[in-house]
Amino acid sequence: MSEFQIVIQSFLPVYTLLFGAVILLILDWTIGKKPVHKHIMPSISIITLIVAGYMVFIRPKDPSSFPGNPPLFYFGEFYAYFSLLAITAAFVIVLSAWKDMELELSLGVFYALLLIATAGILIIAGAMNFIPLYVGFEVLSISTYAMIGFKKKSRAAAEASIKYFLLGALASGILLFGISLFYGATHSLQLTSAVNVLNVIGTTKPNAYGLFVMALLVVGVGFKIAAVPFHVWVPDVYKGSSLSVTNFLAIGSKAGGFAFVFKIFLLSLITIKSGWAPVWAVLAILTMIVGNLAALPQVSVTRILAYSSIAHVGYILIALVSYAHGATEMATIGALYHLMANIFMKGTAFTVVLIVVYQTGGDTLEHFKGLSKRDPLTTFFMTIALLSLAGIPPFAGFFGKFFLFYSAVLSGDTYLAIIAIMMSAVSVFYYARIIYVMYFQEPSEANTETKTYPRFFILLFALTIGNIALFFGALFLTPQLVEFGSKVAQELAQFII
Amino acid sequence: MTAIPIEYPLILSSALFSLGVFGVITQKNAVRILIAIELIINAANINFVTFASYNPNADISGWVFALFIIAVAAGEAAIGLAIFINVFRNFGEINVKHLFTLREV
Amino acid sequence: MESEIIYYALGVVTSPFIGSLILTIFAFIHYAKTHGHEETEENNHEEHEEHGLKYTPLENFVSTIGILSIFASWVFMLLLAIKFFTTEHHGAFLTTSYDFFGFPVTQNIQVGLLVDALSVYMGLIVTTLALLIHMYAREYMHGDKGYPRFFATFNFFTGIMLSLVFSSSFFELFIFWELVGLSSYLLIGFWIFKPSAAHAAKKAFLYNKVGDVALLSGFLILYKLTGTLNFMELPDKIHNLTPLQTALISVLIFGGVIGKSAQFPLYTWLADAMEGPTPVSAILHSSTMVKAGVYMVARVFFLYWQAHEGEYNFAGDNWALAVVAWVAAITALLAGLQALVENEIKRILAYSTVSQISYMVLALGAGSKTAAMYHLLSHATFKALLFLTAGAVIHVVHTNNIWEMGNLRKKIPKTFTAMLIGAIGLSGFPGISGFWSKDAVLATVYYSDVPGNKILFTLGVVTAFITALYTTRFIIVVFFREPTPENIERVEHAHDGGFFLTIPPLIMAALVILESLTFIPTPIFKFEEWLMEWLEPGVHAHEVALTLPILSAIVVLLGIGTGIYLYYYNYNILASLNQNKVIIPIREFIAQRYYIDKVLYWIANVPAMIVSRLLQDIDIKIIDRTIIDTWIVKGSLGLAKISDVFDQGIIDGIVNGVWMIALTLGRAFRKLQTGIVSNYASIFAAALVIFLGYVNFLIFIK
Amino acid sequence: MGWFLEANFILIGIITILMAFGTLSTKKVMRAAAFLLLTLVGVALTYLFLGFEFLMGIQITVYAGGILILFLFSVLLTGHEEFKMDLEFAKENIVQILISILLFFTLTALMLSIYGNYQLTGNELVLQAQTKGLTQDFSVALFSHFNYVLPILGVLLFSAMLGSVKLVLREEEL
Repeated sequence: MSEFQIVIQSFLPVYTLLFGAVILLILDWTIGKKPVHKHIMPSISIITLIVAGYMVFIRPKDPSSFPGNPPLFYFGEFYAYFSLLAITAAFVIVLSAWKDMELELSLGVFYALLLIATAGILIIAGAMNFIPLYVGFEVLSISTYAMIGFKKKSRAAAEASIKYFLLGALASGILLFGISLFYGATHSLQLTSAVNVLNVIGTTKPNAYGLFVMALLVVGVGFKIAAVPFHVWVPDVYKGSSLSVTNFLAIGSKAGGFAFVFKIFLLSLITIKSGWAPVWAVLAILTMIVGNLAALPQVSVTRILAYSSIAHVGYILIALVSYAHGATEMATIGALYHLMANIFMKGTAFTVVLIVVYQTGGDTLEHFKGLSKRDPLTTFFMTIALLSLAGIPPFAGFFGKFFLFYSAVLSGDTYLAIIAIMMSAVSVFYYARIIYVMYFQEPSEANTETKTYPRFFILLFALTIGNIALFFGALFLTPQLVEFGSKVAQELAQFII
Repeated sequence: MTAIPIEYPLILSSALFSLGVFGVITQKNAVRILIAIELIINAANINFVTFASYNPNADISGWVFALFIIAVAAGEAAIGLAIFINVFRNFGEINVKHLFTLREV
Repeated sequence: MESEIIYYALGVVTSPFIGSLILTIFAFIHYAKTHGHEETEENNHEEHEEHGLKYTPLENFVSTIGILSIFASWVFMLLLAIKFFTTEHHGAFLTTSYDFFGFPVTQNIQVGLLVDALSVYMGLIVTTLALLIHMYAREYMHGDKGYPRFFATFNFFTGIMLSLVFSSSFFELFIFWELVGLSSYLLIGFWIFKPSAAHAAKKAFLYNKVGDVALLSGFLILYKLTGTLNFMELPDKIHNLTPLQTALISVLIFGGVIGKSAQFPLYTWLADAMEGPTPVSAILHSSTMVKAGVYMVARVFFLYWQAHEGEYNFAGDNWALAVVAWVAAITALLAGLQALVENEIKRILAYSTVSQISYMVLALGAGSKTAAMYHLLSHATFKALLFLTAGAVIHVVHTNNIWEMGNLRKKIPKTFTAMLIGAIGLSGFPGISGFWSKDAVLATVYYSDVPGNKILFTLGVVTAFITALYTTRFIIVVFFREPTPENIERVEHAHDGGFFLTIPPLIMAALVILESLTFIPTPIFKFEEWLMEWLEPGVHAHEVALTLPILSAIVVLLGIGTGIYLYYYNYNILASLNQNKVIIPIREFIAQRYYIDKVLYWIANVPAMIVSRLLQDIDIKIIDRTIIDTWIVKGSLGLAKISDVFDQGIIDGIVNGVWMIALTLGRAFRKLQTGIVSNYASIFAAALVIFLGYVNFLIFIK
Repeated sequence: MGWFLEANFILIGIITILMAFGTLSTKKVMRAAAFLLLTLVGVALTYLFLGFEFLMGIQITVYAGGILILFLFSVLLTGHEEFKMDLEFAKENIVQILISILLFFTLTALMLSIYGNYQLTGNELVLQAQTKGLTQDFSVALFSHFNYVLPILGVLLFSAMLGSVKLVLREEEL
């Protein structure tokens, strides 16, 4: 294969997504005003996503064959996994936006933005140099800014978009400053260059470079993944943006953010892990505690889920710490698995909130009262999602937490596992509260709407099946999972010299 | 040809960065906040150019990145200003200290 | 071959769970449909025969699923048993076990199925009885609003018990052991609207927990010392332990048995557990929960045997088995006496269960697994039968008190026949199943080298006499004695229940007879020897002198005769005995359960009392006189009261306090959410400054 | 010669910082944009001093010429707000001011201590290379090694365009 062919083949998923976006735009200009467009646009997005997913599988076999010295991209297992995560997440968003965005004009633009954002995650997952990494990160961010503000008539969405934009731009600026310091320390923007330069043991300066870089990068990425104390935007933005976009923030954008975090911390700054591990440990503890405790007094289910999503970030951050302390395989498995489980759990939960908002016009616990009587199936799916979020078997959330906590135990950070377990116990309170309200309370007079939405049903069904299948997958295919985890871990570790 | 000591551009970038952060956290008008963010980005850019110029490895990817950053900043400014206009249409102002309808009660 | 056995075992274990899963989902939907008000006092189940026996479609569906899943399990069990016993696997362990989630660190904790003679034997008993009791419950629970919930829990319970039986490691066994406790809690407290039921469930749970603490510490020490919990590996590993360690572990594990299998002094919960529905009592007492303790000791019998090696010496270390045997013998006697003075039919049976389980534990203490499992089989069958028939009796006469019944043999002939057969079995009537197994136990004790084996034997014989006496007592009072005038009407309307209320007991009665026939030792086939060959290969039974069975038979007949004489022919003697000044306090002492509950409460509450006293002392200096007075008044109201105060004031206080702290913190975190971007950005900047400070600290100061 | 360059750099630096402060403290947003223009030009001149004149051109054309127009338009479209950096402001934002000052000092201290006195020989090396056609090297790198990143930048600008067009256009105009 020629160099050009390899490049084309490697970029095929990204090209597919962009091609889909362009098609959507052309359609938007031509048939954008006809009522049928609200079905055509999501359908095309779905086809594009499926093709892109297929393209991920047929990428070149040898990931190191990408041209350039050193290559700017590396399309290995890590890339493949996060691409599939992003595509699955986008898939969920398309299906939930199908109804949510129905009444908007120029829908093609929305789906195009979604596809471009997905492409951004793919670029992050594949990049081995700070330039494409940062540009991919900005592709994701800019598309997300536009998506949040997409419902122009909605004041809440406008406010959410300006908040997310201003904080995002600030975080991005700080991140950029951090990258510039990285460049100053290593004289190169290649991610792996730090591994060599900062690997000088016994001299304080390389470590000092790394620590300084770390301080700025933590702030930059902390915003994207919503780690405490950079989580403050989460409740407002999740509440303000329309729920399908919220869903994207919770599952898609988060996967991209974590790909970014892993790229930087597990690949690039791994040699100064003794510097950043305590920082992430503190942030993980704070994130778990604040996320879970702040969710307790909430009445809006969206906000409860927003805080729960913060808490789950805390659980995943455990993986960073335990990776640094030696439990590389288990931490990798835990993080990757939990991100996938997150898609199924959060995807279901936010979709159900969307349905309830459509049925009753609100998302507080009041509106969830007696949901089981109005819409038993939806309630059932929501219950499974919540149980899964709480980490109760036989749902994927159990193994997500199990692997993460177990990795903490393996690496000797038992205190993290203990705090995490305690906080998980706290989390059961607010999940159980929703379940209780749905099953055991009478619906209020006003909320008697029983309309159901078949499209959502298919989505919820698929997500729930995925959730349970993921659990049993972990149960029965543990050796394969371990194998995959060690493969990814090795892929990350192969650059350390 | 003697050159400028590296400390000078570094102090400049540090000052611009701090001023930018100061602007972001004190200003009320969203446009001014965006301007402050531009200051931060410029600070980073100065760093890149400085480190590229004082580079023993003759690596010029810092310059390339500086160019990319200008383009990214343009994109960010464009989307940001569009968002401001959208907010202005909805709220009649872009004073961020007045935009707290999403606050929890 | 082996894989076949494992698949059968998997089928046995999973079928009830599958049924339970379906039923749980169904129960949830049903629960939601009935608007969450599942049941109230008015909807009690006992009103149903007025409407005749019309099952609602819901009940049909639920009970069919429930029974079918157990039936599937039973069929698998039969196949497994046939396969196992027809192939020569003397003492061989067939297991499948895989590493715990595949991670190497915990490789010694395994999850798997252990199929050996013991588990197959026990599984056969459990599935057979569970199947019959499920069928019985189909009719018994008819009309109850919690029908789906009942079957879901019941199936779950059966599945848990089967999983316990097939556990391959101590770790797994402990998990299911705890789950048995949990699901029994759900079953005993099934009628949650009854405070007594809720209390009984709580009591059962707590008493079990006390034992479980001992069990947990026991097997953790075992794990620490041997590094494995796998039943297959343990027998080889324990040789490295010192006798003292083995004895300590054995006794701690026996602590768990004391809780679960209702041994002295933690046996009183079992009688209170009668608040659950009758099928629950039947399954708890016949083959599952309370037998789990016996089963566990049999499972880790090598441990006790290890402790038993060598001479008995109370000053030394080898006293584990002696503790077991003595506790058992005392329990047998105490519970037997208790059964003699009880008036409620189910409680009589409950104490009788305690007494009979003690026989099994006694056999274990005397060093024979075979005798214990032998008695377990015969007892399981007739006790299930007795409970089912007792349930039917209660069902038709609407009372629990035997003195409010009478002369029922003509009204409910089928039930009577079945119950009589069960009672004969229980009493140990010569030639019937209970006789042979009890005889095996007594012989074991007689020939064992446990310290004081002759005294133990005497206690066993006395208990046999008492058993015969109280069995005769309740049979005569319920079925033969003329009812008192005020109860005549109640008895008049009694009639046999429907198909499912009568057939399962009759099948069980047939099983009792079948067992009796099997147990008769003939030169060709001796059941005990056959069982011993499977369970304890290489061990040989003592030659039992003929005097022992004859003595036993005489004692039993004497007991029955005394019973008939006292309660049927010459009731006056009993009446005058009851008036006797000496008898009354004894009777009262027994009826008050030897004040065990009171003592236990007292023991549990002494620390609480001390703490509350301390708090009181502190209060005196701070709070004014009136409050102190109330405290003292409260204190003088009794220890239980103080414990209540302690419970509510301190425990609830701590719980509420933690909750309040969490909530307050949550609210405080919410305060961060000002909604203003600048403030959020300030938080970012502050965090950045802190990080930079941290880096400064690391670089310049450290 | 050296001291002259240094003095010039210091002067331009100080002016740039003052202009940057001006963007934040001036009364009207429009003036803030004008100050930003001056700041950007100052930064561009810094690039010249650092030996990268090509980026100076880019900075002035794209940033000062392009992005600034965006700012001016948005200021015109979103109305004006009076702003005063007075005692009242200081009182309200005391914590923020403290944070910023702390940030400046910690950051500068770290930057100078870690990156200061930086490989002076290397410095000489590169600044001499610049005289041999830096812009040429730069473009070669851009179009050989980094040519796969350029399309991604295109994607970024494309999505920014899409988003801003959607957000700014009035729907009735479609």
